[in-house]
Amino acid sequence: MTVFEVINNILKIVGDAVAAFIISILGAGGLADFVIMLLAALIICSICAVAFMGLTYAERKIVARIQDRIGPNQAGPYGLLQPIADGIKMFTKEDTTPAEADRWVYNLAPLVIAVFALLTYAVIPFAPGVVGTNLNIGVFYVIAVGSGSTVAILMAGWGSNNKYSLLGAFRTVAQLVGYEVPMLLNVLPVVMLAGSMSLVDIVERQTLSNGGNGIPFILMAPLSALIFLISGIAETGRSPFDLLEAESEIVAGFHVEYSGMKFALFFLGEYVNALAVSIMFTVLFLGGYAGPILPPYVWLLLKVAAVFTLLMWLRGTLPRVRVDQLMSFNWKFLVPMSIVNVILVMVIGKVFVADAVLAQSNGGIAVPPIVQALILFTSSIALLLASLLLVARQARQLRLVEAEDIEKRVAQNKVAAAKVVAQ
Amino acid sequence: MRTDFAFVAVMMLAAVLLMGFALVGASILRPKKPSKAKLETYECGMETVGDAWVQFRVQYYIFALIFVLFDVGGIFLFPFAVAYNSLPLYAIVIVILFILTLLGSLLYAWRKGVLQWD
Amino acid sequence: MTLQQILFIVISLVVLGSAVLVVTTRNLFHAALFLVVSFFGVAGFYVLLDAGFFAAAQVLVYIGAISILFIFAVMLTRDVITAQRGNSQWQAAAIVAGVIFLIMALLLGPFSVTIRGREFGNANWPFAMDGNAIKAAPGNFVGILGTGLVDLNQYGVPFLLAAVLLLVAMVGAIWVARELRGREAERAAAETAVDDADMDANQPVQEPLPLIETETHEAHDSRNAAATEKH
Amino acid sequence: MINGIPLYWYLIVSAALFCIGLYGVMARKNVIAVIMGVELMLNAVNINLIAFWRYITPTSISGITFAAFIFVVAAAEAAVGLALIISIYRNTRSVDPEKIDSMKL
Repeated sequence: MTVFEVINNILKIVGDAVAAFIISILGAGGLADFVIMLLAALIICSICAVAFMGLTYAERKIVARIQDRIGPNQAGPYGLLQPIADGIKMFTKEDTTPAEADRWVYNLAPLVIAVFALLTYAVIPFAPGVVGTNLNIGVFYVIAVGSGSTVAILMAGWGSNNKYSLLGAFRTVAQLVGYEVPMLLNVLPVVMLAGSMSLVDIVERQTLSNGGNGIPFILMAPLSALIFLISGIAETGRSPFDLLEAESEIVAGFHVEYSGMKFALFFLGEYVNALAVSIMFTVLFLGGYAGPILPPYVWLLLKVAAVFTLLMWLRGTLPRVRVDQLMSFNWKFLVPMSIVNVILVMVIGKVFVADAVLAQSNGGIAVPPIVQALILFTSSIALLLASLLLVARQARQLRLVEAEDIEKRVAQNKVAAAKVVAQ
Repeated sequence: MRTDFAFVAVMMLAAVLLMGFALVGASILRPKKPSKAKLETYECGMETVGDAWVQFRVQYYIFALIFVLFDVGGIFLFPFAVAYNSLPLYAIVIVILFILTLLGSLLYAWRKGVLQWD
Repeated sequence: MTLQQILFIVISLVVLGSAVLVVTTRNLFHAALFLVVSFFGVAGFYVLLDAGFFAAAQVLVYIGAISILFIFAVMLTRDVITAQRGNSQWQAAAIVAGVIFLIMALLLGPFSVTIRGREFGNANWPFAMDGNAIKAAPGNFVGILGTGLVDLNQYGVPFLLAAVLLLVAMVGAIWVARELRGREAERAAAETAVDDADMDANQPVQEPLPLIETETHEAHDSRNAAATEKH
Repeated sequence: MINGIPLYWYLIVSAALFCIGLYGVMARKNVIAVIMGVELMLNAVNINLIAFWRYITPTSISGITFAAFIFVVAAAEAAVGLALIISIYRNTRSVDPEKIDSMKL
């Protein structure tokens, strides 16, 4: 094994060594397996917790730069100790439970939300052979686990016994369930093109080595990637879709009654979910750990960092949308467009088949993968442009009607004013 | 299959342990001086009027309805997507009919004006 | 006892225990939460049965969607805390359910009881298999399911009918649940007025429901609402 | 392998779940709770279908296809049932099945 290979597979080698060590102590069997799995799970969860702390700092620094502020700069050099200070504060802050609260529901909600957020990471491939568990229903599992947090949000809203919490929970859930639909629909093209729901298979299909053709799915389904990212941002309730929290305007929605560690868990859930969305976007559309020269885990890290920076950038620059815009944008634009997109990919993928054998048996024109990708890319972009044009025309018509209305009213007012003057 | 899911169960256990540890640790470390004012329901300092039972709009329910529709459709569409590569062309027509039927109920909701949030 | 048997017993206790709480607890919101726990346990059964896809589908549809419908409906009807656990016939219902369960258990399990010399049940029931001799399920049953669903010779027609069922259900549900507005609302009001006139004098007059609109509309001025920092 | 769990364990648990649901349908005084009972019963059916598929015909897909259709039926039933209840509540201010006895609202 060359040095190069060792560096590339360092995570797997270390993992195997630790597993061998545990087996040598406990003996091969159920107990050793359990201990290895528990260790792996604890490591993944702790990495998430550490990433959460790092991300809060990075986000505050970067958003501050974007908005021409300095951001945290008091605790330690460049404010680097800020997350630790926050952590100490969270641990030592008094935690009040409202007297009217439904105690069990109130206390369980943050735990449920954090657990559901962490469960996503069980199936994510970090490097070749380094994955919690390679479920053959991977993507579906991620979507299912993601939908579980809605119940926790309703628990928080109801348990607080506060009408603003409950209203906030209702609105958050309406947003979450709404944006879950385009997310679900836009994973379908990826699953169709990869022919599998397993995240490992999906990544392997985008690498050059193991039976893949090296084309990331963002080139084959760019529209799906775009909608997935938008709905992912909305799912995690980040700006510009964070009007349900809107810290600067209204009270914080469903977790207004929470403080101390329980609030920290909600916050952790939010960040861990945002990270999960960037990782899922990387895995599904950017080829996960696939990439030349650099070790796979470095590629994954770079891509995820790029996507997360994009999220921060959006957060730092875009204004919040209105609640009616939020709902209309989803149900009247994203969902219909996703459906048309799914049908488009379905038809094109069946007419222009990248696999010569399948083209022979099922009908369709056999083309090289790169040509198929090109056709898919062009048609997706065409669909996007067409729908944008349609919306722009509708909007222009609406504006014209409004302008006419205003003119009419102005004219009426003038007539009325003239009458008053005449009297 | 089952052994694959063992890790999910262990992950759940680990997450509960870790988060439970954080909650318990915080409850040991933090001060506990409840007073009547602290335990009141927070309404920006206003006196709470009535309890949390307010009448909600039926619109929330209708959004959830359409969500259920596409969710259940997903159960059928994902197996299809997995099998997609080996399917003949006419199978695609059936699936397109299926998806268009789903789209039909969205369009119905749209025409009835229930997607309008106001 | 193997590990899987222990897991099975734990999951059954969770499922059945929370199911009992669903049908007995007085607070309907708690009942909905216990329903979620019960659904989650059933997903655990599916995992034990090698049907991981259905476990995820159970979480997605029942926990992510149907329980949300239930909670919304509970909130919309405002009758969250019921006065009694059951109605007037709950004892009879309990007896009927218990008897049906005993009959089913006798029919389904390899047990038999002898009452007055006659044997009820079947001690040699053919399906009392313990699974060690069972064929392994195909690993990729999801793909096979997908192929079968869109094949007109297999389940293509039910597949399309399922979509039609969903369409009809959604159209019906939206039609029934929607708030009337504009001209429709006026027409409906006129109809109810006629109905009220027709009604028996001893029928209680139904007070129209005032829609208490508590939601304030925060005017989000998108121009000055630039996202600001968290803390 | 299905280490030592006999098929009838699943059948009896699902029978118990079904009967609990049945009790809920017969005894609850709130229509939403009645529909919760129905959902429990449908889940019991689904356990049965998937257990039979796994133990008896694991190579055929008939069992799991039926299970998938049960998901659709359960969703449709809950959607329509709850919508009806919301509508009835709007008109009569009651969710007691014993009071909802007029055909015309």
